[in-house]
Amino acid sequence: MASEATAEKFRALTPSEFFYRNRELAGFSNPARALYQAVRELVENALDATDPHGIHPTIKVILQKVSAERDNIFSISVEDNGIGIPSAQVPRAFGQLLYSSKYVLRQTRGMFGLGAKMAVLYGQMTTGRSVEVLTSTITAKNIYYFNIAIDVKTNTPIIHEKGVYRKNNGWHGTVVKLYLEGDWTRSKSKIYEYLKRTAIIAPYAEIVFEDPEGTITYFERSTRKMPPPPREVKPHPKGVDIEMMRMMLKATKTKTLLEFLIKEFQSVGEVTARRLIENAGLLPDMKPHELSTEDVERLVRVIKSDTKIKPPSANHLSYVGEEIIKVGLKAILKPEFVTAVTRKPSVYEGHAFIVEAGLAYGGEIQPEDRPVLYRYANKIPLLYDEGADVARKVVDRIDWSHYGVTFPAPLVILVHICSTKVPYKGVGKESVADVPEVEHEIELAIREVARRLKRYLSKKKREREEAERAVAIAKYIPDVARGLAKIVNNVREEMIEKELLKMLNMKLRSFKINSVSDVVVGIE
Amino acid sequence: MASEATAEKFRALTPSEFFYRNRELAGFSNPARALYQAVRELVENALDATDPHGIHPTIKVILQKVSAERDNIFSISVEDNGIGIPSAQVPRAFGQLLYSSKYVLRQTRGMFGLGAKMAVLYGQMTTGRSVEVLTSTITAKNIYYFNIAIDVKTNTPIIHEKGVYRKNNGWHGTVVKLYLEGDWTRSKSKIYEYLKRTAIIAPYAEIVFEDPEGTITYFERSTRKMPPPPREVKPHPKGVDIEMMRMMLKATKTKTLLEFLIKEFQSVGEVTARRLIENAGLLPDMKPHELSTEDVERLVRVIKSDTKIKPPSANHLSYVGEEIIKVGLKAILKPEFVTAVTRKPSVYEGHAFIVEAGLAYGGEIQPEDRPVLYRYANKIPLLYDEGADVARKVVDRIDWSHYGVTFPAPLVILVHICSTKVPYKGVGKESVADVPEVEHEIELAIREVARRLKRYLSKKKREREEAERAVAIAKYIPDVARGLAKIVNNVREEMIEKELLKMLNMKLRSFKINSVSDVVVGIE
Amino acid sequence: MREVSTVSYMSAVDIKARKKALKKIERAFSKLVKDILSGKTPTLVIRKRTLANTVFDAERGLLRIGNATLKRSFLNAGEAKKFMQTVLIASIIHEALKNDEYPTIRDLYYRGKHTIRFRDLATGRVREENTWDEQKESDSVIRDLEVLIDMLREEMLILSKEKGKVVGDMRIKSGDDIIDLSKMGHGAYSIEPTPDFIEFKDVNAEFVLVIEKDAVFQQLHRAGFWKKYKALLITSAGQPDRATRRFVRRLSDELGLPIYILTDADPYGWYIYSVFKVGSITLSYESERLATPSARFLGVSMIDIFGSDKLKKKPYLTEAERKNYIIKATDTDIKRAKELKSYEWFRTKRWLEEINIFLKKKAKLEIEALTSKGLRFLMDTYIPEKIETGDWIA
Amino acid sequence: MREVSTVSYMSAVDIKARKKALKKIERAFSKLVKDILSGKTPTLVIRKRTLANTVFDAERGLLRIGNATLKRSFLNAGEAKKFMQTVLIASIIHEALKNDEYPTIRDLYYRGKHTIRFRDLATGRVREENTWDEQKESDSVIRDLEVLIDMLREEMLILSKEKGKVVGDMRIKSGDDIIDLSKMGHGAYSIEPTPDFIEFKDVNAEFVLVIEKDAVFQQLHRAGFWKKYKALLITSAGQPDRATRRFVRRLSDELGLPIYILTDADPYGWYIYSVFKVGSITLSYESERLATPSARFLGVSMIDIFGSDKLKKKPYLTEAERKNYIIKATDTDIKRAKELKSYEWFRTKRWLEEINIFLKKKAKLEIEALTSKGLRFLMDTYIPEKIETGDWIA
Repeated sequence: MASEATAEKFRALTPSEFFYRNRELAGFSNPARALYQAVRELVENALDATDPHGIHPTIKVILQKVSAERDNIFSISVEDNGIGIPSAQVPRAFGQLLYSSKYVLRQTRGMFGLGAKMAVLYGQMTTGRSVEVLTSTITAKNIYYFNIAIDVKTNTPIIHEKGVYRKNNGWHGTVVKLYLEGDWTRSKSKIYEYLKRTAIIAPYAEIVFEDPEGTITYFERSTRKMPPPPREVKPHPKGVDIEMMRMMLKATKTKTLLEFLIKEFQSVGEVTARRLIENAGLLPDMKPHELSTEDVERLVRVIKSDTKIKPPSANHLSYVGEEIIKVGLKAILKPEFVTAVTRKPSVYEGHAFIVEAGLAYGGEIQPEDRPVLYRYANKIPLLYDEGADVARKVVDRIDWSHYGVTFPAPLVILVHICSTKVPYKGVGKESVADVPEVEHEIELAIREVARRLKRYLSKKKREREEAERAVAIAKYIPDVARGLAKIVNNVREEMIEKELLKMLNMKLRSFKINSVSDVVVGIE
Repeated sequence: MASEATAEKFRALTPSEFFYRNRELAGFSNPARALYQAVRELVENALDATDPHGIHPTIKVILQKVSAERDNIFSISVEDNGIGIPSAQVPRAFGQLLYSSKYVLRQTRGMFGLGAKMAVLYGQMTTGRSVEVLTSTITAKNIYYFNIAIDVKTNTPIIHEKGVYRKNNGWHGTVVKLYLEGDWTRSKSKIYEYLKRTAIIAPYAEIVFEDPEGTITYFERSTRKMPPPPREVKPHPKGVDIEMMRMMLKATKTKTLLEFLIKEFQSVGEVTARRLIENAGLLPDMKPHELSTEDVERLVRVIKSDTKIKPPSANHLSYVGEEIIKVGLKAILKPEFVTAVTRKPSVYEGHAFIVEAGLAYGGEIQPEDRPVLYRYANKIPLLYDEGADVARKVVDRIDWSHYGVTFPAPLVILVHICSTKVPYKGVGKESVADVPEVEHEIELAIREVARRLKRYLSKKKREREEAERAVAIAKYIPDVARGLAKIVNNVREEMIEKELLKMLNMKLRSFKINSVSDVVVGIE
Repeated sequence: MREVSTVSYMSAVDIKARKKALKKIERAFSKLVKDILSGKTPTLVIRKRTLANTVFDAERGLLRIGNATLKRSFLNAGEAKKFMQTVLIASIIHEALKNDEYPTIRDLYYRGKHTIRFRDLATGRVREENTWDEQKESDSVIRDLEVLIDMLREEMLILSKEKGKVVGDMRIKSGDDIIDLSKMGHGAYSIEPTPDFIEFKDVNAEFVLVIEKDAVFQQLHRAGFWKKYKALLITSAGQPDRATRRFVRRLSDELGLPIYILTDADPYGWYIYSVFKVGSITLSYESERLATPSARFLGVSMIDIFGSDKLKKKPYLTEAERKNYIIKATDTDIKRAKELKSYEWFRTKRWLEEINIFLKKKAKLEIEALTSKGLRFLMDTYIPEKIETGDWIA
Repeated sequence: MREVSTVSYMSAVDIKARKKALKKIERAFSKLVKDILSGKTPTLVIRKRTLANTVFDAERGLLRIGNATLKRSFLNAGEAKKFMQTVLIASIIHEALKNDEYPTIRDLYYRGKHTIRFRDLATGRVREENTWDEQKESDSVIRDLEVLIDMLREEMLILSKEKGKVVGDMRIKSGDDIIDLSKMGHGAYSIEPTPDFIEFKDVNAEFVLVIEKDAVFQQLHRAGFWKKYKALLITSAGQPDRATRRFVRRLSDELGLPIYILTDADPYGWYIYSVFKVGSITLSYESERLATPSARFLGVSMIDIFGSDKLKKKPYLTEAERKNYIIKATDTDIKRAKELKSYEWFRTKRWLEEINIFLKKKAKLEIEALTSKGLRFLMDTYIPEKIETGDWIA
């Protein structure tokens, strides 16, 4: 038996090799999607370098064909006025996968922290060209220039070129330029849609976009108000699994289990810590690294089932705020009515989250057969898989006629979820799963803005109705008068008409009709 | 300005940390999906350890609740009779991510080579327990036992326990047992469906499954015939991008560019190599590592646009074969009619692929409103995202009435694509994208089996028709005879009846009607 | 072509009728004008033509309109249009009467239809609206007017198409002519739209047979049924129109002839019988003049088809005939039968039995099934036997 | 109730007709039996009643059935059922004739309907089939039989419901009676189903006016139109039935009276005219007896509504009247008009103009719109003026 059995060859891959082979995991599945994804990753890095740091973003995005003959090779350049990158970090920040400033417990925009590196890698494999970076931090005296490639075999940066320039003005920020194979025709509408939705959620930013056809689009800054910056926080005990608990126990500098629980977690004071330790059958002064596998398992289980721990803090969440959402919707969509609501923080599975909803109605919005939905997670627009998203489900479930809307109607709903852990549905991170707590908050938020729309529409309607009622009577006065005058002898039509109008006017509150001919233009 | 600007903290993640945080990328998104995914990864490893090596697989899968109180913690044990794992490799094979025997250019079942390690990691984070492995290779004198955990921070294996036992019998193979949090109720139907479809595509395997409720299912071996084993091959030049070319040029031991092209690639002989070098403006005796970035880019471009290179070899592809597909469909579905076809190899974007299709009709298959589709890629059943799959599109596009099928009908279509690079649609690798070449092959394959079904159905139909035609006339004989006898004087009804039957029988080929009363039972 | 003479071609009865109608309309609307001129909200008070205001007068055996009234005020936005339409139709009919015309209800629809162009004060836009768009709107206000002035439209010389026919040994005066209904050959006399103006001269008949289906009427007439059995033969050719109903009522009232109704054995046939007998549910105000409470349902009854053990009655059809003649009841039939069951005048023992057999068997039958069995059977067995033995439902 | 006497109540003409029909049926089917007994495949050869085999005989101005025949062989599985049905219907009609009955086509449907229980030899299961399930199946073979033996169903004493009415200064004999059509009061004479048996006695009229709508007929009759203008007034009450068509044809043929047809101004009205004039497209075999090629379309024409600059003709309606009376054409109307345009007898200059105005304006009008303008207008202006000035379409 097994005469054909062959020996297997084993080997290890570096992260760069892995993602090189599986680039679609990060959204680089084909030239159209890759172009869109690269723009998006760089713009999100630019925003993350500005607004959380109190800087009003000014971002320039330039997309160009590299040469006339080869119309599938593009350069992308994205410039921001952010905090810049310390020169020592630049090579690894662009030339090493799984190296990032985003691996902390704080809400950032990036998807997997793969961001720009995947764009660099994709550019490198399709065009062979490396990335160029120009950057300066706020306090730096110099501007630094780098030309960097990724050594895929070893996952290390290769610095092709480096330059240092004295800084004369106060400039700070980063310019990234890279080359890749793309498909503009098939990605154009998605890129524009992405930028439009970004401009809506960040109206305090100024964004300029030049596309490969030379068209320049300018999204101007419509407000100077900015959302509060997110902060890094300690983990909440309910959000920690066995493996993470073990790693934290191993890494901690605290001396006892009691101290460990109080210092390394949010929402845990001494009373809570002692209760948890006792319920897990442990001792307060055990040394953290002495806990056995079984101890850890028990501790995590006790935490999960404890019902008294305070819910997680939402300090680290950067919601956008009602004011800014309204400004954004108004500036881009030019509606007749706009409103927004930011809900109080809520919790699912130990993760804090905030839901915000905006609503825009009428004006320049085109009527559609159902509400148009703009979805955001941590300020990132979600463009794909709308059908699978819980927000779509909620919007579709709502009986809009209850709020005075009958379709087709010019109605746009914006839903924003912020959390350190957004419950995405698929690996593509393009739609949010139907977690009951999140679904409930979304529904409350949407119903709130819907109620406000209803009030607006009702008032408008009431005013219209009295006028309609008056017309509904006045328009028949001539026919009644003529008919009666024909049947009954010795009565003049004009006489009946006059009396009927007098009686009608006595019933009206807000206005009067001077003459029947103001209403009845003709009888044919 | 920027008064709030804060410094960013940069750090690197190991692959294990990355996948720990992004486990949904490998399908471990929730307890239900994780349980299904773990079963699947271990079963596929078991199959990869057997059939490619000429061993008839015998696989035992046992799923158990760990204790009565905690009904969401399961143990999974999968045993195979495969080639075993060399003891030196076991720790890294189960305790280090991105370490695998599957990183070669050959068709294997695994999705990303993450396989069992993700199950180990998920088990570790949800239960804190490590994996147990018992293995022996064919030539080994011992059986090895390991208890291994993953050090997530460093992506290295931790060996908790190791044992060596003298081998008395000739046993070889691997037993893997691990513990994880799961949701049996919600994964049950998918796990059973997965095993059923695996049994269909691998009827030469024997699979025993014991589920947490104690139910034992036995898929017996229905044939000893096995598909040819896949082999490792050199890359085809058209499937190589700039980055890969650069890596190959760096790693090669060949001395000249000419030799490099001839020896490191398939389908390239001296004539082809010289043409490519000349068209790229290079010289045959350049040293491989001397090529500049621009040289490499030009060379790759020339290769992509060259139309004379032979298509890639399909030697490394392990198709299942018509015979085995038929056996599998027959054994599991018990249909009335079954057929299968294996297409000739074809190529898309430099990657060879083979499409196979099977068809089962009638018998114990339940009628449905459209064809039931079983999709496979590299022998792996694809269970999710059927709606997005190109095979579904092809099946739905076909006008089945053209093949004599009207729905509801008891029709199952099987489609199998094998390739070193299956063009998956999403990152979940659950559906195949509509690549024109692949779509075309799928259509040809399905139409071929559909034509065979049509021939079968036609013959059955023809036999039925003559009998129907005869009855369609005979049943009216009594009414015609009586009517005429009433109108016309001196004619007996029986006489007319007799004459009409005689004339009818003269027209029939395959049978005769003895008496009108054989057909007409009554007139009321 | 030339006019033959210049004399009036109108009959004397018509001229008299016009005067009466004009006076009634004028009286009703004079009061309205008086109200308006004295500042009172103009309101029409009309007895409701709703189902709820339909009363079955058990004593007289017919439906009539109840006493509930609706007040239609012109100053109520929801009622203004109907008010205008009522005035409009009254003025048009008034004019037609004065001009010696014979309008139909369709004419009246056209005469009153015109477009009002008005300004929508909320939007400022000029819009258009017709006084009415469909005939059912003008028909509805014609009915309101009939109720308001307590006159049937025929009395206002409004004509309509007419399907009813009659033959038999009887002479009548219509217009200025004497017509012998026994001398119609194979044809028949088509009843006029205003049968109130007919004068009965002399009659030599013992009963009236009213047949739902024209074709069956033709057969019986052709085969000499009315001569043989001294009958007046009438067909309503389906759902009876007002003139046929009024004609039948007068035969019953004034000549005292028993009236037998023969319809299909189905809820539709029963409803036709019911319309003859008690009146139409939706137009109960007409019934005082149009219903014939003494009418008898001769058949085809469910018991004729299936027999009855209880009544010891054999069916007229064999098993095989039933199988071929019976039609499966539709959902509408079933629904209609259940509805009939709820009407007071169908809640007699005999009728409930009839309806229950139907609901149980879910089967119906056409009169033609009996002529298929043989015209002689229908003419010389079924009808005479049923009349002689009193086998009908009152 | 008692029988009045035992004499035959059937008219003499009917008795004669039965004999003739029996003979014709027997002759046709004897040949078939002879074939069967000598081993020849029994085949019915019948002229095709298809559209393709409908010929417009321009010389005679009517549609007739062409010479193409269909061979219906009993031994062809696709034709066996129709063959059986043809024999079945013939035997039933034969029997009714012998038994002195007057069946309707509905009767014949019931009489022939029965169930065949047969074994499906392919599956061995016993199944059931009816000789026919719907009346249109039996109607179809009745028509085949009419063609086969070259006799209209009325000649076989098959009756049907009858809507046509007539009044005017004329006397006819029907059955054994003499009827004076000028003495109908406000009512009218309802034409018998077998007008071939009518005998024209004397007539004092100059033309015949056929009106599509019964209600308009009532108005004109009541207002004395036929007396004033020496006319025979006929209504078809919608789509004309066979008897009305035959009656009109005989008035034209035998009395030489000009026939004027007055219908709604729409493709449906045109089609009614066309059926009177050239016959029905689907039943062309009847036309030899039923069509009246000399019939004239009096109106309402599109030019009456819209006027014509070319013909220097002013419209009868004002702009405002048009606005209120005109109805928007439906898609079916448009489709039907386009269809009419393709028929040879509508491809005259005047008709094409008429249809083209319609297609351009997409508007139609009912006759009632003219009576709404005033009955006097219709009676004393529109109709006389059009006839006098020859303003009709031939």
